[in-house]
Amino acid sequence: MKKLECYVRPEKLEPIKKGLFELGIKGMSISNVKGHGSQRGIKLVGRAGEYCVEWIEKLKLEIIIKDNGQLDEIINCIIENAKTGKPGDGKIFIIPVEDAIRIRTNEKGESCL
Amino acid sequence: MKKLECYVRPEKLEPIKKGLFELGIKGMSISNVKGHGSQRGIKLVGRAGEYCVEWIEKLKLEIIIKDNGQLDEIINCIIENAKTGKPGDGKIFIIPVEDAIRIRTNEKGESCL
Amino acid sequence: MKKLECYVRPEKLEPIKKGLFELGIKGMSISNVKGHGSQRGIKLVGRAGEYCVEWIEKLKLEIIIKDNGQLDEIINCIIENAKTGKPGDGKIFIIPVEDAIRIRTNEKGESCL
Amino acid sequence: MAEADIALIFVCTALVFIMTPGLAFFYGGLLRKKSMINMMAMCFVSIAVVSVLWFFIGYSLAFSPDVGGGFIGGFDYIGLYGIKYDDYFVGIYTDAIPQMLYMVFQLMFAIITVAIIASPFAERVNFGAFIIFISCWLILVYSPIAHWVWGEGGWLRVMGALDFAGGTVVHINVGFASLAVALVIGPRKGYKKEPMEPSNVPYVLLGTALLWIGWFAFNGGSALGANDTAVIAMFNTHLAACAAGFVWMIIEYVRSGKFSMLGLATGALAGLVAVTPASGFIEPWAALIIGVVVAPICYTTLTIRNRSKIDESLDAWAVHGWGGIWGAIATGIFATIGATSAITGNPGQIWTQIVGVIVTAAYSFIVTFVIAIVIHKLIGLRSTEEEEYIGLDISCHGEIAQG
Amino acid sequence: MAEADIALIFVCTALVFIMTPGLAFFYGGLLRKKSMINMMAMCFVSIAVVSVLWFFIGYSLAFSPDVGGGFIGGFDYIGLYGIKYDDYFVGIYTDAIPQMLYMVFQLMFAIITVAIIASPFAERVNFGAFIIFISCWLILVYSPIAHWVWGEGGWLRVMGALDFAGGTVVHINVGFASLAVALVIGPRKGYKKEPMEPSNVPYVLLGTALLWIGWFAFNGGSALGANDTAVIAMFNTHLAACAAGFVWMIIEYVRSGKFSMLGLATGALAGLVAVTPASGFIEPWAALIIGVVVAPICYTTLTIRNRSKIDESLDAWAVHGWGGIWGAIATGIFATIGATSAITGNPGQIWTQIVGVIVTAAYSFIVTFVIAIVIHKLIGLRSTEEEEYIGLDISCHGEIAQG
Amino acid sequence: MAEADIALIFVCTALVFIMTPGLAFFYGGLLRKKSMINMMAMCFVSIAVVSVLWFFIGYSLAFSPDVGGGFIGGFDYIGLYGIKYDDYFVGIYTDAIPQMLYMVFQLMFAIITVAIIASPFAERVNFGAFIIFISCWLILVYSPIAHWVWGEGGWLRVMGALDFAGGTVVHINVGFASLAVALVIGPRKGYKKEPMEPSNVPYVLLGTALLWIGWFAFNGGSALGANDTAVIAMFNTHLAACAAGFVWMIIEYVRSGKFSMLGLATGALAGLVAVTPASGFIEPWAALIIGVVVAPICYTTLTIRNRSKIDESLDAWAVHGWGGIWGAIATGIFATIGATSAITGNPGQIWTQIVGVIVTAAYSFIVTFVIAIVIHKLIGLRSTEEEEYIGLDISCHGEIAQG
Ligand SMILES: Nc1ncnc2c1ncn2[C@@H]1O[C@H](COP(=O)(O)OP(=O)(O)O)[C@@H](O)[C@H]1O
Ligand SMILES: Nc1ncnc2c1ncn2[C@@H]1O[C@H](COP(=O)(O)OP(=O)(O)O)[C@@H](O)[C@H]1O
Ligand SMILES: Nc1ncnc2c1ncn2[C@@H]1O[C@H](COP(=O)(O)OP(=O)(O)O)[C@@H](O)[C@H]1O
Repeated sequence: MKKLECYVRPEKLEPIKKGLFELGIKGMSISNVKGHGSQRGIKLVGRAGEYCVEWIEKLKLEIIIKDNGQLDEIINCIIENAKTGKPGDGKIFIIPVEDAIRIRTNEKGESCL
Repeated sequence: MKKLECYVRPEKLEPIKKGLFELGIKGMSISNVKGHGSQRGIKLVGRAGEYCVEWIEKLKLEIIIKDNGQLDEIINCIIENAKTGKPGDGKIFIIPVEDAIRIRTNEKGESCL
Repeated sequence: MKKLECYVRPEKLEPIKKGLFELGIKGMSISNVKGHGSQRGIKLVGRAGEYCVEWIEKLKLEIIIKDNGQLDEIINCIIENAKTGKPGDGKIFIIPVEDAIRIRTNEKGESCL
Repeated sequence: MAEADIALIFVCTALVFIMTPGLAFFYGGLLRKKSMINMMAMCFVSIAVVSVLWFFIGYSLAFSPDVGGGFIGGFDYIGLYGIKYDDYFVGIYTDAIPQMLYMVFQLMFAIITVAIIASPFAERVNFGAFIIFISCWLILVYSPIAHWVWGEGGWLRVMGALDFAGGTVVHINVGFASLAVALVIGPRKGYKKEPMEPSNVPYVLLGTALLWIGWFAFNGGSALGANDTAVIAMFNTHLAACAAGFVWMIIEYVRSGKFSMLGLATGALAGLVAVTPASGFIEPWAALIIGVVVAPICYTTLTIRNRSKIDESLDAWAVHGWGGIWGAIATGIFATIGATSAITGNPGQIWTQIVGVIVTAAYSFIVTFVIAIVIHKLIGLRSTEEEEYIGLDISCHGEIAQG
Repeated sequence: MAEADIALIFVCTALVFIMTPGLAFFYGGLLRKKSMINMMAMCFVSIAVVSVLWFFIGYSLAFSPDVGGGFIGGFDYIGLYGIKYDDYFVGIYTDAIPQMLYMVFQLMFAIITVAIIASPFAERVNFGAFIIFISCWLILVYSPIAHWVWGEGGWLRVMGALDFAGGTVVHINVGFASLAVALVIGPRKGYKKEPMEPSNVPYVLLGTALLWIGWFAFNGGSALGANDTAVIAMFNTHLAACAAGFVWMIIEYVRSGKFSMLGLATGALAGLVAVTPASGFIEPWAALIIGVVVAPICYTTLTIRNRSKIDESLDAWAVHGWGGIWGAIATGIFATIGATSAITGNPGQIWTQIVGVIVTAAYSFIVTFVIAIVIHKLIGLRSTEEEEYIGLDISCHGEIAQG
Repeated sequence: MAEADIALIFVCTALVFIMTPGLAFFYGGLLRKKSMINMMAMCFVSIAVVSVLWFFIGYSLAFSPDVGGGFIGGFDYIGLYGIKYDDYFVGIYTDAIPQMLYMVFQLMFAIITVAIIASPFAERVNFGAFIIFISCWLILVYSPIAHWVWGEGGWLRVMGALDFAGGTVVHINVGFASLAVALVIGPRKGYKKEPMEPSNVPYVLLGTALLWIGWFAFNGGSALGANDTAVIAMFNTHLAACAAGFVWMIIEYVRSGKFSMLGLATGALAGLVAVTPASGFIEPWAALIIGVVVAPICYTTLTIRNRSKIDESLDAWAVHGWGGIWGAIATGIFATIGATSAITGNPGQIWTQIVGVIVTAAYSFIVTFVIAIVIHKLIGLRSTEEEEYIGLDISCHGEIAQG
């Protein structure tokens, strides 16, 4: 099993979700993070004049998937739906997962994804 | 060391915490996530009529534990306290951890958990 | 590649960030968590009298870095900037990462950090 | 001159003012967080723009002496020229308050009306175009209709249409104008595909409370004096809101098993709308009936709108438009105080009311449609798709609702 | 008829109205986020339900001519029958304002009283049962007590008990009723085991501000006219709130080293409660004393309640009940304007006040207890355990406070 | 005695009261979340402290008969001694309202002034020292200046300086006092290095709305009666706010391409400030000009302050100070109603105004500086560095804004 940790633009959530659904991926979790990277920060406006916010709101998408050939397909799907081509599109990290348990049924292993 | 990432129902936090305390586990972190899985979504009500929210509020519990025999005990404890038997109870994922450092003391390794 | 998961005091974010920048680390993400550990909890005040909050607001800092010699330097930098010496300073966990992908460019591997 | 009347209308003006910020929170809480400030911005900018225009031209077009056929006022009060601060209003309703006070009280009505029209622009407005749009709309739609109903010589008034506090001018008008805008501007990206849940129910309730207290002043103050008509109008207003809010909540409960607060708030709003034209003409039992009946009416129109592809996002049409229509007709049925109606043996009043409804709705819809389409073609009423996805708070205002 | 009195009471009515949404935010902010909307819902539904019942029967029971022994009014004003919109009130206090205005001003008092009683239902209410409960409570508890104190021929009034703006009727009454409900309904699941921290302090402060401004109208308006009694009542109200809020904050500071704003807000509320029965009868220095003294009293009762197992969640008993008791007694000590008291050589007034306190508290507690237990047995006052754990916002209202 | 005047000023008092909670939200929303409650706490504690001190001594120093040279009042009204609740004010402005009402109306002015001064303490206050500071400041700065301008025999009044509703007393005064405090207390830790973004724009807008409605009462009520001066003052107030808010938004749009709502809110506030001294003396067109001009003035001062190292965190100096200065001068230019000015052939009035500005600003700055530095040396105006980093909400109040 692998865990994908994807940092993406919040406004891209819906297309990504749709894409993953079409691949049959249903289990996932999202949370709000703020990120820093090659994107320069966004300009916001105060009472008079602009200031730059260095921490940009991103969405962190966590998906645990089976360790089969689908991995690339899934990554491509996310890339496709998350890309704008401008700095700040985000990254995907792949992290090993040793096991999974479904609380409802005590099931273990890949079957519970 | 292992990291447990548990996605659970927010209302189950207190019993889980109590259970873990009884096992001597004190270090943990929680955050709010929204999740998607076999649970169908919940029905909310708008100005007139219902709509379905696909992203359901879950709690993500992160616990780094020692790599000793206690693992199963801990997992069972979480399952016990988090289970309702209905879809949406959540999952536990086990992720390898290479090292841990306690910032306060510069300690390294299992002793700092 | 390694992932550092650091649980730190929220008010220490700015110095940590500055320190990391000086080391050339620019990519990172933060999120709000609540934590439990050796710190006893903080006392808050209700309508009459105090109560103790067991879950303390912490910041979770996630940094994926290259697997080169810099690791220790980075960790020391975080420790230095996050330490107060009192319980609650937090911990750093090191988690293996298998791969990274930059969505904008489809780049893979260490180069995209 | 009656000092007490000044005291009351002074305060009512302040309370009607607070309705627009109230609407900002009501509307804002119903939208996604990423465009909440934008909605509030439309409400607040309406305050600024309408006030300045009202000073220059709006009040004159609506309330200076008629220049032809009861259709529109003239230019006598341009820049408030000719209104001395100590002139007492020698108008149709009262000579007890200074004209200046009447002017600013009426201004607050114009502001809230214009702010309501933000509904179909929600989460997708080109803010600059919105400012131009509301400027045109105030002059070409609001001021004329205000003149018809309230201006000396206004044709609807002459015809005998009853509208105590602005059901026609404000609510029917804005309801159909919103529909017209919705048709021109088109639905939000992802409408009906992506979730668009209300992001802040407490804000909606705060907005409801501010609208509600403002409405006491809106309807009660329309008596233009500290007298028993003001009192009865206030109580009727309150009772209709309570009845409608409760019934709406019950309808929702029957349908979905939930006691929806958005439902109660929307119902109360519908009740406030419906009782507006009747408020000073009826007795409390009639207000109760008006409130009870408006809930299923607007619940139905809102449901129909919801099922359609028309993204009239905050349902000004369903609630203000149809609540206003029912209110106008109900005035023809139930008026007993200072006016006659069906129940006092004048069934013809109902037809008079219906004429008022149809002409107002038609005029408002058509002229608004034309204004909207012209501006849309010239500069575009909508933000870009990217701005819309990012959210207008950041892309248009450079601000984040809660950072 | 005095137009200025109408103007003032009209506006006061609107301002007292805003107290109930204010309470919604005050209470709501003190609860966990998962049941915040539910608390607001109880407040808003109180507005709707009480208003409709007041129209049908509540006002009649409280204020129509006595039907026996000063205990309760009759059915003369059922459905407001017999109250013409232009009848001036020929009552005990004033003939300057229309009875309709007096009726709606009093309605706002009834609403806020009923809303306060939401306290022991917090986070665990069966919402349907709550609606039934408050309906019964309005008729069987509030209306009678209002009649005793304010009705023509009411026995407490005849006995000479002083209550300027409703310390007995509103606060002592609701405090002991809340205690009774708390005993019947039982504590929240996990009470004293799980954390139940206040989720939104700014909302509490917003609520405090709205309650405060409303209280000016509540107490000041109880003079029923634009006169110097209204003015002194308003100032006394403000001064007592300031003193009590400050002292409470200092007590907290001494105890825990923190300048608690929940403390200041609760103290101010206690001050507002305590000064209510005395507000129009006393001079400012007495208001200051009342405010200073109420803070340690209610701080103590609240602490005692906190240590007990009784989950009277938002402390209506500790703050309204005991603040009201102190206020009632203080009125017997300090009244100098238009009334006599201990300091003007009539110590017997204190005993009269105490009789009023005891009878009201006992009646309210017992009758409320009976109503609550009957409803609890028949349909259950509580939500299910699962609903409670999930939070009533989702399970009962299908809504999320901030999504 | 005029009942209608009582009715109006009673309500205006309540509305001016709400400005301070409004300011709490306005200021609070502009700060980081970790010190939001602290800012609200400073506003709320100002209500409590100023009210009690006003009762004991503040009102007396400001409004009891002069004790020498027009500089300060005496001790005649200590503890409101000698003010009977039914005394009518036989003062300079009016004999229509009870002195008690005048006293409490004025109290609300004192409260909001003191609350504005929280600006330079933002996110770094030693709360205990703040309470001491504002106590001294009320007595040594506010009360004297109020006496100069409004007290019978006050030297600025005698000199002929025009200040309708407190531009000098409130705004110039508080602006320069805030600057003095900022210099003493020093910038926040990390100022200009760490991000310090506004955390809640909707709160800022809520605060703006409450300030705005309160300002109707602040300026309109300063006519001290229900008359046409009140009306014109209210309308001028509104128009200036609208114009200034709109122009500020446009300036921001030109500079950064964004329609900033913080900009609109700040501009509206600047407009409200600037029109204050002129509000009852001018005609609407002049209010429009005052509003249009104040926006670039305060935009500039705010930008200058922003670029400096002075952390006058919420810009009371830039907005209130300079808005007030422009307003004072503009009064000398445009006054036509009940006063003369440059445009009515009395250019000397401008100089009189400027003298008032300079003396007030200098007195306020110097005395505040001394008070601040003495307190700072003795007990320290600042919280510890650690408290500041953790955030004052937790460290000083033991509370979390949204948990
Ligand atoms: N090394 C990293 N560790 C953790 N998070 C990262 C890292 N690099 C990027 N991120 C996350 O991804 C987001 C987008 O990255 P950024 O570098 O701005 O854009 P891009 O990937 O297009 O160059 C960041 O805001 C941050 O949340
Ligand atoms: N593959 C997955 N990756 C990440 N999160 C998951 C995954 N599957 C489930 N989750 C999380 O667990 C929660 C509960 O899962 P769900 O499938 O709804 O219930 P159940 O485990 O009872 O079938 C989800 O809401 C989501 O947050
Ligand atoms: N075993 C653990 N698993 C997950 N998070 C932990 C663990 N131990 C500590 N933390 C996180 O680190 C924070 C600080 O830890 P704590 O034990 O209080 O302080 P210290 O590290 O100084 O002893 C906690 O609040 C929690 O968020």
